Amino acid sequence: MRRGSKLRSTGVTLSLLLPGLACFFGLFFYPMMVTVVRSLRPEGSDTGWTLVNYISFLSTAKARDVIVLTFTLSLSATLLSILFSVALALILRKKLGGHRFFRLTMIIPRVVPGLIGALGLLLFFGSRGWFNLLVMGVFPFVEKPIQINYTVPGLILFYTWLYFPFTALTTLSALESLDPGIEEAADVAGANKWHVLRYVILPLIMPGILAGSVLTFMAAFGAFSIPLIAGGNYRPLSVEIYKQIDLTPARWSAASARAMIMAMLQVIFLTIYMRILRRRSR
Amino acid sequence: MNLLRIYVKSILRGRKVLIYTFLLCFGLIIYVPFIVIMLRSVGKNWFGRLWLPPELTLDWYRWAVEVTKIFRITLNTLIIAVIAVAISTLIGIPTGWALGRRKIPGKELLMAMILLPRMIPPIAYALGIAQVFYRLHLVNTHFGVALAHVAICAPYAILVLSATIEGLDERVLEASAVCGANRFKTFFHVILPLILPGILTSIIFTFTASYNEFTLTLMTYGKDTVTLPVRTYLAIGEGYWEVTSAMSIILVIPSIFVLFMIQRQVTPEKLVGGFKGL
Amino acid sequence: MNDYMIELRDVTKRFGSIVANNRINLGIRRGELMTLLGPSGCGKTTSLRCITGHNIPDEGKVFIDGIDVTDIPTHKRELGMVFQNFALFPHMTVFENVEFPLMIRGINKREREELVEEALQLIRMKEYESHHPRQLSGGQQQRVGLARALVYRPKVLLLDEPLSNLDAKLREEMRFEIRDLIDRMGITAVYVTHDQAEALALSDRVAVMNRGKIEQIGTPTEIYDSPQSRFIADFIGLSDFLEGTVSSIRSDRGTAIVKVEGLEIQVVAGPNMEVGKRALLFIRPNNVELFNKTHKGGTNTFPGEVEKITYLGDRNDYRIKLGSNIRLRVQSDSKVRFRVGEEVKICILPDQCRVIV
Amino acid sequence: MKPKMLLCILLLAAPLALFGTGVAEEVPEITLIDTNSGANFQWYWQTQVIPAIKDQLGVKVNYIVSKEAPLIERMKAWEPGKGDAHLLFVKPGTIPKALDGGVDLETLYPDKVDVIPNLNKCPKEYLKTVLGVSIDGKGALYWRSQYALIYNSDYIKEPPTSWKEFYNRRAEWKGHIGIVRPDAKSGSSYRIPYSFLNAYVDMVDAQGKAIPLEDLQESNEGKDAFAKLINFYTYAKLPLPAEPPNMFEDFNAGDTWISFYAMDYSLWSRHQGTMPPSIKSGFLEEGMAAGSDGYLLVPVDIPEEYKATVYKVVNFLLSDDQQIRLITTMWQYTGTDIWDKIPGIVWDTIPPWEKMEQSRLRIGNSEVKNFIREKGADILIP
Repeated sequence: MRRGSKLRSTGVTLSLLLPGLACFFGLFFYPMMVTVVRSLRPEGSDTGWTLVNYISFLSTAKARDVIVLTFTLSLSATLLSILFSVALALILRKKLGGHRFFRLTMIIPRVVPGLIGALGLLLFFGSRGWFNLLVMGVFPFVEKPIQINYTVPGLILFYTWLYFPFTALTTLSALESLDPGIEEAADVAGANKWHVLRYVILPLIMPGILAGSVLTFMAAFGAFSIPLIAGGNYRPLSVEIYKQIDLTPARWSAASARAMIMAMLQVIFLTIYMRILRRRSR
Repeated sequence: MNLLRIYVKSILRGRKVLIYTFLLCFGLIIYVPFIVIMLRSVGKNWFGRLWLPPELTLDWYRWAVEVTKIFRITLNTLIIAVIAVAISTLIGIPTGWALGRRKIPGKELLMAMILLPRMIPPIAYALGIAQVFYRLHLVNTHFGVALAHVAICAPYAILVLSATIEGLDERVLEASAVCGANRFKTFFHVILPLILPGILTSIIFTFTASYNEFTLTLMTYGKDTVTLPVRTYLAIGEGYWEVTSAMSIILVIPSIFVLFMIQRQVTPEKLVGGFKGL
Repeated sequence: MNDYMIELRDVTKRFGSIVANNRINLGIRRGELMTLLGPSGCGKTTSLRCITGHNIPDEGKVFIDGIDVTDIPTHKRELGMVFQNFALFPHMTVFENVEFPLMIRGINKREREELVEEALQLIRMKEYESHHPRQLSGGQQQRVGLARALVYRPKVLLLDEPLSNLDAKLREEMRFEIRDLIDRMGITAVYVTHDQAEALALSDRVAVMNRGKIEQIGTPTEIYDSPQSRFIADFIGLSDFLEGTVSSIRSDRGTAIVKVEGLEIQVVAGPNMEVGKRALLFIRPNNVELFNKTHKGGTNTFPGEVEKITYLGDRNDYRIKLGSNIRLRVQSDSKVRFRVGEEVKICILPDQCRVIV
Repeated sequence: MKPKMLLCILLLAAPLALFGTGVAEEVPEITLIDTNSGANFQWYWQTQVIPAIKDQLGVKVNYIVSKEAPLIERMKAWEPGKGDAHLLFVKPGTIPKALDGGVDLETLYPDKVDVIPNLNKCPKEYLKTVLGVSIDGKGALYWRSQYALIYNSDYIKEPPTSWKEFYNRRAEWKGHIGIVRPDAKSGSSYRIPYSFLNAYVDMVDAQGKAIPLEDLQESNEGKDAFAKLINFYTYAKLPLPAEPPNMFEDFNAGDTWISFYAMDYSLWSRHQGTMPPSIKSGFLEEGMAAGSDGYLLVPVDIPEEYKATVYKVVNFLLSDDQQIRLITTMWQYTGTDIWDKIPGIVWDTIPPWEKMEQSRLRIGNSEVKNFIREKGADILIP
């Protein structure tokens, strides 16, 4: 009787899990395996095994450039997001007038489709956009418009614009869940504001910042639509992958091999990052 | 570094002017792109370096409606989003229930597995999905594109719903049983109302995710299932950024609607909750 | 230089329309332990925060050691503070917590270590120095909080309800420990609490606050024995209140007679008493003696009837009905017991019976 | 709880309401699939041509934009007589691809001249082969597209008239020459370098056969041509625009003064107010690459009853009215040789066809073209 009910219970659990598992295997695991297999097949063939797709990509100097570019973009954007988010969160937690409005503003880049944001940024930072009009109007020594679009710093800026909310939100919520007494304690003990930030607030909200920055990093690392339209001469891995299948005839194997490299890089990096994070929060 | 220190210090000291300068810049950098798009969408003969367009026109909007069939595309996007949301929610409730309330050996691992799609760049499995969907003739169908979106949306739904269901008070369910409600009645009269806010959060997240999804759509769309982000992408490539801007303005309206819903219904903390967890 | 270590002069602090501190004047002498006592919301914490600088008074000035600190930021005020919820830095060890004020002050490593060791020894927490706060009990955490507040020998130690997060038994122990520590350090201390027993046991002087104002400042005995308002009498210790009219005053003996529902009660004469005016009598329940009905009368001895008895262990708490309409609470030791409905005689000690006008 | 419920319902019901209004009434119509038009011609088809067909022929045209590969895939799957794309508008290259893929196309010329009399006005050689692609009468020529020199007359009063002049005067316009990246999707990516190289070295031999790339790179002229090309790119507006829209942004800002691009697109943009009115076009005498000529095709496997209507539509599209409209609205050379019927004013804006045809360069060396597409980014981007 008992064994029967236990079996039944397992059955119920399994059947409850079934949709989730079906989704995981059908829409993620199986396609992922298809990509793996495809990356090991010679181009355009359904039989045979080869590593040539990996080797032919990795052995070029371009591969290194692309990987370095991908990391440069995503890490710089992450770092910039952290700096910006901490400042923003420190301000917003004070609940100044209009803080609700700015809280709402903070999530806009996540709600509005990224491509529209990118289009707006392209227009704004373009050589005849408002940004350059302002700069050239304010600083008379700037004679030529500053090229921001289609440069690496410009891309980093775009990435940050789009993906900082992850970091900002977690930072803000970490900051707001902080016991105000702890800051007062530091304050009374003789710490000035900078000390309080440096020795008390930052170490305490670090887990929150890191958790958010992981999200920012992942989004920036996998970013596709933005570099596709705003990358110009700079093509991170995701665009490099897409360009392979955008050719006629499409190079599925080459694209798959690059995708596998990208996925592996991200997983490796995340594992290291999470380890640091865990050590930090311990 | 020193400069940074001085700046941070002055922010900390609460110098209102600096703080509001910072906030103003922040607000500008977030909103100005949309203002610029707005102007571009109604400007004509706007050449050289001018702050404002010399002529106003609604031609680009007419073009967006007549030529790019923006409403048809909006409809596509909404159909796909609704299918994706429905499937994700239907997956999310039972799976969230199992993960939230039932004893499962290796639950952590299972959760990590279900969230794995969020750790891998979408383009990696988008390639696989495209190939599989080609074979199954799912490419260029609303259902197919929606199904591809589910790959991204379902983990969201499972995450949000399992957290909600985990937070259900066991005693309430026991109380319901004590009151004589059977499982069916308990579900509809007690559980469902209790997890409804969670379901709503999940719907908003999955809807936003699907509505804005680009990578997977680009791999699985066809001429009948062009969605707004894909159309925007194509339009940016085609030139005529005036028309693209007009399309973008039309496209951004539902997003603003969603934003206001989020603002009313979901606190930023909840939003973080939704984004949290890898 | 005046002899106050801390002085609040006409301090007023408003939060919106709420006046949290209304023209507070308070002087705390060097080496004294002053308690701010009052119910929650009375403004005691606001006053404390005016001293720390976490609140800036809207009007008035704050002096520490004779210096006007009203506009000086907290971290330059040289204070030590113990918090209700301990407020230890969760990411630092016990040692680092105690070391923090020294590190901030840029004291060199060796000296720092010496001072921290000393402070930890003082609170008997030496062996816990590498623990994190969450591994400690509440009492231990509070001791670390004390060490952190005292380690750099501040001018003033502030304690904001330091014991209210501890359980009852520990609270009493810590009370003495704190008093002992403060005595040894000879430091000026301000202690904020809502617990009157704590205030009476610890303080050199007590300032009782109510609705943003200080109602009375005095030694614990003064506060307990001669409260100057019904609020204080009610707030501190148990009190019976009887309302009546003054029927005669004998200023030569310093006594007066107050008539309450037909009973003539002799009381200590107060300053503004007038014959015919209403008077509020206040009697501590343990200042009433209870006898059996055969006891022969004396001053302020009246017959009554036991209505209710509550056993409190070391004493009994009686509700006695006097005459037709007066009910009095009486506490006496538990050796003699009366039964419900028994007729008794009570004697209100005349020299402990005061009038609050 | 109530507002949340309402919200849920709204979220689910809104698209359904749209569903309801999305159903169209049943009207007989033909489907036109277009894989050749850019944004400008998509506008033209939908706002000008299709309404005209409906007005004058009473035929409703269902206009669909697609890409070549999915179109051919779709047609391959047709059962005979069940095809649902009745009229195709494609680039010439699509014709052999479709035929190779087993999709049969009606031979319009000369078989259907009786139902499409306007076909006679099309130049016969364009119905046989074009740009090295064999047409074999399977398609009707709707337009001829041409790349041209595009410049802003506010900055450039005397535009170059040859590639050599352009190259020699490059220093005058340093940083203002608009060149799209060689690996861009746009056709100008390879047409610019191809046309440039062609001015200095022969791409095809006397028999019209492509000269192997290796020989080109070995020869002195070839080496010289490539060196000049690489040098030329360093005078471009940098960084090179990734796609034409970026180049046009630069044009509109006044940063780019001169470029080489599809003539119709540039002029029409000027007309629409999306490019400055000072934009003009010119031609370079050594040769400018042709754009994609547009052909109308009729698949064999569509239901017979549709064919008569489709031919009628093709004939209408080739009618003088429609062709004149094409050149006067879109600045695109007509598919029919009706030069004398075109208002003279047109030639104030664009070069006459006879003149343009002389410098019309067919990309005959696909090896060079592919080389530019694949390796161009590595060697040309400064």
